[in-house]
Order: sequence, then structure tokens, then C-alpha cells
Amino acid sequence: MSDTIAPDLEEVPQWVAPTGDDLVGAIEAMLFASGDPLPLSTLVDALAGPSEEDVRAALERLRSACRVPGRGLRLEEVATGWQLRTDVRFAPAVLRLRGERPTRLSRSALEVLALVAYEQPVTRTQIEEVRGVRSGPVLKGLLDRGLVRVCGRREEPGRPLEYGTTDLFLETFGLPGLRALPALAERDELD
Amino acid sequence: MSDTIAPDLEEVPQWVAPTGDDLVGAIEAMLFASGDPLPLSTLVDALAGPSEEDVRAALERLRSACRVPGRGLRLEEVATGWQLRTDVRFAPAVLRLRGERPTRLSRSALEVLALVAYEQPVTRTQIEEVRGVRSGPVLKGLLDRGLVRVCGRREEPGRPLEYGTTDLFLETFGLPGLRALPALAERDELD
Amino acid sequence: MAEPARALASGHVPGLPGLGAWTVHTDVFDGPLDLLLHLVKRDGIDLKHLPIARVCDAYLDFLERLRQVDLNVASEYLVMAATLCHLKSLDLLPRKPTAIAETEEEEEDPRERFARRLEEYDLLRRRAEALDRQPMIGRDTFVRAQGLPNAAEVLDPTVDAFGLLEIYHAILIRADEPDAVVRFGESGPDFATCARFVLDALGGPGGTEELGMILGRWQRRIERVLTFLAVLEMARLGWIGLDQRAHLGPVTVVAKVASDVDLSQLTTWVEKRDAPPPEDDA
Repeated sequence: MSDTIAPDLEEVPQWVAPTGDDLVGAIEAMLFASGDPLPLSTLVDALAGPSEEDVRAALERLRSACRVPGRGLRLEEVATGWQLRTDVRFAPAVLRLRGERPTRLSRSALEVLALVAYEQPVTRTQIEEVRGVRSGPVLKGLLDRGLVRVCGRREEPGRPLEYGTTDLFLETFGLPGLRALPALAERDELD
Repeated sequence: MSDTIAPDLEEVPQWVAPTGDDLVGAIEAMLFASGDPLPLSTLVDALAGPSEEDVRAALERLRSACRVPGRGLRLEEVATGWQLRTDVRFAPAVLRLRGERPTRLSRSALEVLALVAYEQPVTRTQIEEVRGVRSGPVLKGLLDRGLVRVCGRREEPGRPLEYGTTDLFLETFGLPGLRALPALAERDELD
Repeated sequence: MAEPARALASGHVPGLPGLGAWTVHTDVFDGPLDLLLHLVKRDGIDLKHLPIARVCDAYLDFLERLRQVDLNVASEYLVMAATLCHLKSLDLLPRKPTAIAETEEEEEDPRERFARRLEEYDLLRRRAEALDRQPMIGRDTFVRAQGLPNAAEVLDPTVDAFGLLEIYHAILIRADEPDAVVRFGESGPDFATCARFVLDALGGPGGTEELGMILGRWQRRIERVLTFLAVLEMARLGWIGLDQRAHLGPVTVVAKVASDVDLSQLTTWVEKRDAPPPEDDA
């Protein structure tokens, strides 16, 4: 990576990998500027110096630092990496700032999403068979929102597309992985 | 604002304005979620509770908190409001992460931009007189980048366009206003 | 950029064919004033006391070297050369008497005007450098990139993972129901019957029942559809009320009329809808 970044030694000073407090600060800056979750390996590669253990320890320090009173962010490990996010406690303040209400999914969208989540990979035909209604537009809406993705083609006549959920789906519902989806049995226990 | 946000008391819990540590945390979350600079008044309105002085004090607390070792962000007051940005010390780390070379303006662009910034409003003819070279394409580049804008027409033969800088210019260079441009009197530059 | 400029200025220009891509006016110097300023600084000349003759000679000398290494010199550099030669020639003439020079600024010596112009350009250069030292977004500092929507911002607070499960469960139950089959040759369900069915289920004014429960009692989809339409029509007439307490929550039907209400209004509507289109008068 460093080859493409520092092609001109005159302009780009020699990279000095940060350590200690500066490693934590650099990681905070990187996560902030990235927006999207960053895998540990990406951080390690870009920092070119600290070991994976060093970076992980710095991430843990950053995570603890975010828990101090007076902080509004949280460092979270989601499906695709580490990400700074607003603390859920301050979601009302953020929403007031934007003058928005939380984005809602329609009942149809939630149904399709639930089917995709629990039955993936599924085809559109399967979804429509279970729901008994055409579901193309709803499915497209979910694809556009990044909650559902095309994850393959079924080896059957017509080779229909198969759909599955995305990392954003997991993040949105606060799930560390698909295995964390509650099972029907667990629901029954709650009754 | 609160009318549009909480039309249904059953669904959206009553807004409780944050105070103390939570006020600082809420502001950090709001600034983070916004990305763009937020004017003080916007924060005060959205928080609907703390006074302007309270919010300003919380912003100062947040600014100080960012200076602690191990932090990678800075709270800056720029033309259009308050904004979280990465600490300049960590720019190399962010650039390495993005695999990017830093954005740079050519010397011609910097000259035209400096002339527009310090002397605005100026016409293209004025710019070309001072620089001694044609400056149309450079000026157009700055217009395209949104750093310079047309701000009027000079009342003289031909009614030439007058140019000035934009808010984006102030934001880009971290300036709270044109008065914050580095002071360089003719006398200083000769000393 | 600074490197070729130094090479040219010092005269150590390697006249290699490979360097033919250099074009003076765009790449190395940013116009004749830039070149002049460079020469002035190189020679440590005080801008306040600009020796026109010396500057002119240095400038012409430099252009000559460029010519020798076969670099194209843009016309504006030649215009500047002509200007400098003119100013230098003024040096050979006696200066105007002081008394006249003091009358108006318009009478300013062209050499002084030129020196001022160079000073003005020098100031601009310094200002450009000062601007360049400011922390700049994209180079020294970065703002937050808008990535994936923040969960706290998009999450519908009424639906969490368990909510999703409820919905999945509901679909499964629905899917287990007998297939909705329309049997041909059988007499179709009757709209009034379906309406009466709802009113009976409610049992008179104030009686309530969940819409889903009412519909669920029918086996066939066509009956459920007609019943649903009957509910909508009766709600329109004000015979029943519909109440949904929570977003996506169950819909409760509330009766406002007796269950034996006269259905003629309703049937009129149905008959109108079902009546064949009127004959064309033509």
C-alpha cells in the first residue's frame, strides 16, 4: 500500500507509525474520516508498524475512552469492522437536529425482510409464494436501502436470483451476525 | 421544531433536554452525525432547553476534551459553524488509510484564490493585471470547485463580473471569517 | 516544480532532448512576473530600490538561455522583455524635475510604477503562501465521510430483532392456512352476507373484534376479500369504527350500529357496482 501512497519522497515525508496515545488518536481520526466500518486488517495495513495486537489494544482503549461521561460516540465492532457511531442515548438529539422522525419500514418491507433474513438465500418466487402477493417493488426498495442484496443464482430453470441480508441489515438491527437472529423457540420462551 | 418531531406522544417519548455531561455528549453526537458545520443557533434550537451560554460552554468543554492525549479529533469553529475534524497530526494516517495523496492547489490556483480572498470583489481583469498572466482557466477551476463565486457586476464599461470567495473556501481553510485570513501588510512582507 | 526552476535559473540547464517537454510559461514559471520575482530574489535585490537596468539584463539573459536550450518562450515573456527594455532606456534619460513629478500621481515614473507592480505581485505571492500554510481540508484535516447510515438514526424503534421475528412468525402462520381456492361452478359469496358476518361478530353497538380474527374465520380468500371490502364500506358509512393503536399493530373493528341493521344501503352500492353497464343509446 505504501508504494502507491508515497511515490514522491520530496512531497510526502517518511511515514512514522504512531505509538501509544498517538496510535489511539490516529485510529480515532481514521475511523472518523472513513465513515464506513474498518476491518482490523485495514487499520493494521494502513498504520504499517504497530502489530495487530497493538492495534486491537488501541481500539479497546478507544472504546473505553468513549464510555467516559461527556462522550457522545461509541466504538462498535460490527459485521464488517470497527465503526464510530453516535451513542444510541443521543439518538433523540440527533433526530431533533435533523428534524426527522426515525426512518420506518412499511409492513410489507418488514415482511419481506423477515423472510429474507430467516430463509436466506431465497428467490423472489419463494417470497411471493409465502406472502401470497407480488413482492418485486418491495424487494427492490430493500435492495436500494442496502438491507438486502443479491447473493447468487439458484441452479434451477430460469436461474432466478437469490437474495440475502447485508451487513447493514445486521447493523440496523444491532445483530453481531445472522446466528444472533432470535429463533422461534426463544420467542416462545418469552411468552 | 418540536411540533414536527413529536406529533404523537404515544410513540415518541417526551423530549428531555440533556444537561451536564450529557449535554456535551449530545453535542458531540450531533456534530458527528451532521458532518457539516453546525451553527450555534441550530444546536440551541435542536436541544430546546439549554441556553446559548450553556451550549457554548459545552462546546468549549468538548473542544478541551479533544485536546487530551489519545484523541484524534479537533473541534473547530469555522465560518458556518462548529465542526469536528481530524487532528492535523494524523493527516498522514488518514491519507494512508484512503490510499490518497493530499489534495493540493497549484500555485496559480493559490495565487488567484489569495487575490480573490484578500481583495474581493475583484474582476478577472484585475486578477490578470496583478498576476501578469491570463487567469481565466484557473478562475474557472476555482469556480467549479466551489471556492470562488460570482458575487456581482462592476458598474463600469462592459459591466464585468466580480468574484468573491464562498463559505466552502472558509470551511476548506478552517477560517471563521475573512477577517481571520493571515494578516500580511505590505510592510510585513518587506521586513 | 521548484527543482527545474532552480536548474534554469542557475544556468545549469541540461539541454537534453528528453527535457523538451518543458514549457516555460506553464510549468516552470507562472508568467513573466513570477520569473522576474524569482530573479530579483535570487540576486538579493531590494524591491524598494529596484535597479531596472540590472533586472532587465538578468531577464534578457535568462530568456536567451531558454532560447539556447530550445525552450518555447510564450509571447507574454517577450512583451515583458520589451517593457523592461523601454524602462531601461528611460534610465539613460534625465529624470523629470522633482517639482513636476510631485504634482500628481498620474505623473508617476513608469519605473516606479513597474517596481510597485512587482511589489504588489510579491505581496500576492506571500499571501498565497500564507493561505497554503492554513490547515486545509483534504490535505491536513478531514471531515467525517458520510458512510452507511448510522443505526441510531435509521432504526425504527418499534421493530427490533424480536419484532422481525414476530413478523416472520405471522407470515408463517398465514402461509400455513389452507390455500385460497376459487371453486368454479359454485355460487360465489355474497357481499351482504359478508357484511352481516362482520356485524354479527361484533354483536351490536360498542362490540369490538380484531379485524384479523374476523377475516381469519373465512376459509377462502374471496370471502376474506369481500369481507374486507364490506368493512371498508361500513366504515365509510360510519357503521363501524377502525382503530389501530400502534404503527403496524392490529386493527380493531368497533360496531356503531346494531347487528341487524338494514343492509339495503350496502346492497344498493353492491348492486350498482355489479350491475351491467347501461346500454349505449346509439
